[in-house]
Amino acid sequence: MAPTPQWLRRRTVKPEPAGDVLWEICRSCGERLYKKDLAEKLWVCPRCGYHFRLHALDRIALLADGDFQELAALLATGDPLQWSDRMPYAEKIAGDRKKSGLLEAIVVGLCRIDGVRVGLGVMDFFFRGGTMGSVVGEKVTLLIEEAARQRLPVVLVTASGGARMEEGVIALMQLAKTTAAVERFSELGLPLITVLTDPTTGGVSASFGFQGDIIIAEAGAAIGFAGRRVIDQTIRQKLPEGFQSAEFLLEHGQVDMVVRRSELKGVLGKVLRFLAAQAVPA
Amino acid sequence: MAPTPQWLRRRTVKPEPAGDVLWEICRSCGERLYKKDLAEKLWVCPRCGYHFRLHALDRIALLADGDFQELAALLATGDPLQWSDRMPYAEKIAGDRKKSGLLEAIVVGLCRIDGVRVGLGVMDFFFRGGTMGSVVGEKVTLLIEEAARQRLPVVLVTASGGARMEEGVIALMQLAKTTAAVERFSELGLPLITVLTDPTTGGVSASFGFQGDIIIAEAGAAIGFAGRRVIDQTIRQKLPEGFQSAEFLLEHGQVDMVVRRSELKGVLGKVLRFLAAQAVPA
Amino acid sequence: MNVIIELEKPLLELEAKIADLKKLNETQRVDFSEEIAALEDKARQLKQEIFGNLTPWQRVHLARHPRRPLALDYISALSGFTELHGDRLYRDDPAIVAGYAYLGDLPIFVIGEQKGRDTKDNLYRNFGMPHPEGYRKAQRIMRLAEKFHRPLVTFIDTPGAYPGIGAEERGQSEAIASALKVAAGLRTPIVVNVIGEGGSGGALAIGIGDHIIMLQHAIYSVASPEAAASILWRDAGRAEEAAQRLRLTSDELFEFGIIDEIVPEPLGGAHRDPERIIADTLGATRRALERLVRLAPEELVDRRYEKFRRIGSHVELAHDSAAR
Amino acid sequence: MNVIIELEKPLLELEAKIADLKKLNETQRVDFSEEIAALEDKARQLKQEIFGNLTPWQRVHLARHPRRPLALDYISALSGFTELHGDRLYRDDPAIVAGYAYLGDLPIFVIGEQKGRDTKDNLYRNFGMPHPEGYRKAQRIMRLAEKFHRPLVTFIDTPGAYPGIGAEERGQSEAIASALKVAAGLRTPIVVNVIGEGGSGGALAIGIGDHIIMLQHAIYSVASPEAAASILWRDAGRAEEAAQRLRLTSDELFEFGIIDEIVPEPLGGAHRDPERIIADTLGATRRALERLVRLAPEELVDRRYEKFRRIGSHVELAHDSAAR
Ligand SMILES: [Zn+2]
Ligand SMILES: [Zn+2]
Repeated sequence: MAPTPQWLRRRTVKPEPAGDVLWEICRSCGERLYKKDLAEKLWVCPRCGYHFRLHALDRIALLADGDFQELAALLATGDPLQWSDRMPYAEKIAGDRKKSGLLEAIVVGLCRIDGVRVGLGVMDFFFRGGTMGSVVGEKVTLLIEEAARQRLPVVLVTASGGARMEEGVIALMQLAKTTAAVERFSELGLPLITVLTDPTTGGVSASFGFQGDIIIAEAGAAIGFAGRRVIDQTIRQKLPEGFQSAEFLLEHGQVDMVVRRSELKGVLGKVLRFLAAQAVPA
Repeated sequence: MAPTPQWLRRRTVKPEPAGDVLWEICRSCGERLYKKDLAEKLWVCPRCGYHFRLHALDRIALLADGDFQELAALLATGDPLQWSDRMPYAEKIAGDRKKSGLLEAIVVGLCRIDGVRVGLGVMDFFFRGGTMGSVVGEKVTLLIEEAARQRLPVVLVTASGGARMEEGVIALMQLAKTTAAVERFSELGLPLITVLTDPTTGGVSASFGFQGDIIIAEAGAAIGFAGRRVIDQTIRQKLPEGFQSAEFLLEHGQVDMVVRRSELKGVLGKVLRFLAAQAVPA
Repeated sequence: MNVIIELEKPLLELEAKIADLKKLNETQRVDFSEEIAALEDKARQLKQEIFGNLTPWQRVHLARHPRRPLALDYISALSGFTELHGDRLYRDDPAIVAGYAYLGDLPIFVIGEQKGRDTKDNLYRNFGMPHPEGYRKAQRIMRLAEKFHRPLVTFIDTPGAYPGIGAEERGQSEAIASALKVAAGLRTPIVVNVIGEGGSGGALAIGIGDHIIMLQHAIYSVASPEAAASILWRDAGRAEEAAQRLRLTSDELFEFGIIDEIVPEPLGGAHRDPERIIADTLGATRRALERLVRLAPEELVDRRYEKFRRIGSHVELAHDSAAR
Repeated sequence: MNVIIELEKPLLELEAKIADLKKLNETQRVDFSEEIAALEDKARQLKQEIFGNLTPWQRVHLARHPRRPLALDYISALSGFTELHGDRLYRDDPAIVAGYAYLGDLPIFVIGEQKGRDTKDNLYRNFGMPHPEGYRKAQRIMRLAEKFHRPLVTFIDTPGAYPGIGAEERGQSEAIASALKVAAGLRTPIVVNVIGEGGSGGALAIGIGDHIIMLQHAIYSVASPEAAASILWRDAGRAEEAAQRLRLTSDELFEFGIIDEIVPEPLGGAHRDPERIIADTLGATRRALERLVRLAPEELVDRRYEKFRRIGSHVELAHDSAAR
């Protein structure tokens, strides 16, 4: 990857690396990989092509040209249910903040992708499994509203286990809130492009994830509404090969294309330039 | 059926009855039925419930309250391809005119159904298999245009073997023409209700037949795009039970309801009154 | 097994006894009035004891009570209901019923999630769990309501979307996401009634509206307690605990500002007086609609936007190092 | 077996001979110029003999020639083509390809019916016969074109809709009917190119537009000759006769006012000079678009209405007894 951009260096909180500092095991082929090499290869296994889950900041560094102007950076959950199970929800959040260097499961802001100005939101599966609670819903909505004001396209990169249980029905309502924002944005004739990465399920796939005008899936990503475990437990029958993989969804007509990580920025740039090109007089 | 209404008596051409004058054999159960009884029973077999194909004029008599103001009554085909095979197309037409008492495979006009004023078009399978050529396309279009002018709902009762081969691509273009009329009509917020009767296939099912806001299928009707024979010849495998029946289509989500002939007028009246009722201020 | 059925058993027995006595009282010459009065008093006490302080888990079971009125009970109470079938794409989904009807003299379109009354019926209705084709039928009906300027009334009662192979293959994410989008921008009034169980995206798919009514003992949740427990702790057996934590009761949802109105139920639940509950629910729906039909479509959609825009709970930290 | 392949065999042999001689001429010291000139003369004569007066049935086979340029050949000749997949409902149909590209510097959406190049490819493409999901993908792309104010360009090349069980189960009537309706009202310019075979509703589904271009040796018909013969005489074997009667050639369609422009092909067919044919077709498309993009959407849709409104052939009789 390129040297750390300015916007990233400005962030005061840094992630605390989990597990082995130097080595990483490929989930798909079992290969032991040197982390520094892996980062250079955009976290794609050089042996089998497996796409590792990417941290939001790494994804932004991958996609944004130069600067990234973060929005709503300091929003944090209000813990509406005052949830607590094995530990208080607030503590879980604090733990994930430390590990991830993020305040929540999404980073949103304005930047250029391959020269085109966009609103960009990137979810982070390492923060509470990328679940959507009040803050994710609010930040997606704020991003879309700001992009609407500036008449910019929006790119949302999803990675999510669904709605955040610890915020109960208020988390569920973030589907409605973000949808309302997408619908209003869409009425202005502005494009939403979604990039579904591993994994995208539940409330995020069932709201803005599948509301894109163009829907791109990252190679090998697991995408669906219900998680595999829930389906297994409910129907207890063998799942078809490749079930819920990006490629499976392409065949089933659900996504426009499946793109490898190395090509993602190029493809996004192409789509964005096409949609931004001088249009027929309306 | 009720005594012959005035509008029907005004017609100078009368159909020449085909086959046995007194008796009819049920296609479904084989029962020999007295034609006069059968007509009283709306041409539904009293033994097995089979719905005989209905002549357009009988259908209009069944649906219209009192008067029916026919439109474009004297349109006849221009025979654009000057078609001839075992005999000239013009002769085939002349033969069907004699047998059916109709000039073409559809009758269109204005009337009331259960008190609601509508534009009504009824196809006749006994005229060239209810195929759509220039005249059917033109009459459907004229009906929709007139209904649009008067802001009336339109009810189209289909019965068709598809596009009329003898008019070639000009017949095909009637799908485009009638569709354009439906689309413009629809943009005015006016309702189109289609009633698919036995059989409705090909160009008619693939245009206005399935463009209804509400789609009603008559019980037992065969409905589809490709005819059974063509499918049989192409794929040579066993067809599912009830394939292309009205009930099969209901299960497959294609039609809103399946209605018995005796209930059709009542159901249409109900739908029409609902759609004509005082609306929310727009 | 529904825990409410066990709980209400002594009460039902006592009530049967009272009914017997009342019959005797009418037909025999002996006067049982005093005994009846005493038993009725006892029944009132018992009812209070049983239902006066239900746990969230018990309330979940009350919302799932097999005799609780279902969507079609409400819809059939409207005049002139005509069912419209199918998504025009793949299949007619019996877990979602839809059509048109009149609420008083107001022509409306309706959509409801329909559970079964018995095992056979439940297999047919897939226990009220829609497939993608159900959400797509709902979208079709929403668009009809918009085109013909009729209000839309929905009835939510589902454990959630169906976690099955076909449902995933045919894109239930897309189907729900699109239903939400259509509802968000629909230029006609929408009144939502949560009548039983409101579970996850399967509920919300017909849950975006201008006025959200909830029955007192209905539940509405980000996921069914079983699913939530499975997601949170990989143990569906801890559903009772999840029910407790999820804050899924009508009073809590009203406090959160998620719902706009609660229809009170008799002590013991809606199934103890279905007719009244149905009338009250339709009455509340009607009052809401009478207000909403006066708004211009643009205003309606704008207010709906603001309504959902507000929902959330977040704070702004002073600095991102506040995380430390 | 394609009848054109037999017909063109002597010509191809002669041309191979000429090519050989030319090579010899360059490498050897003997001068073959005269022989070459004579053979080239003969080839020209032969070509004229073979192709100068094709029967309609032979023209059907020319339109189906295995080396004739296919939709993706035209689409790939555009700059920056990106394929977009799927109907978002059920499946991605390989018989219809769609996406966006640039025609010169004009951003456009494209939809094409795609046959296979060989047996394996044809099985994958279902011989260019779409399923309902193909027409539904087409509708999705049409709506994208409208939303983003980009013109739509289509390429027709199909024997027709697929007569199969799944296609009927999933409502191919509805799928075609809806595609027609979307195209009829689409508020962006549409240019249609009939490049090979235009058969029945399967062709028309992407055939409603503002300017209809047809290649000289393409065919466009209410049904494939085989299907028409089967429908008319219950005998697909009489396809040749049907081809003769159906009036499916470009000059006849131009006379009928069904198409607006013919792109001439070299004697022998488009496959004898694919590059030129593709360039000419895209050039014609571009000229049409340059004119169409200047129209306001309302005017565009109105003109499209009038364009199809006119098509038909009927007379008004003096009296209905005229039938006698
Ligand atoms: Zn690997
Ligand atoms: Zn019978």
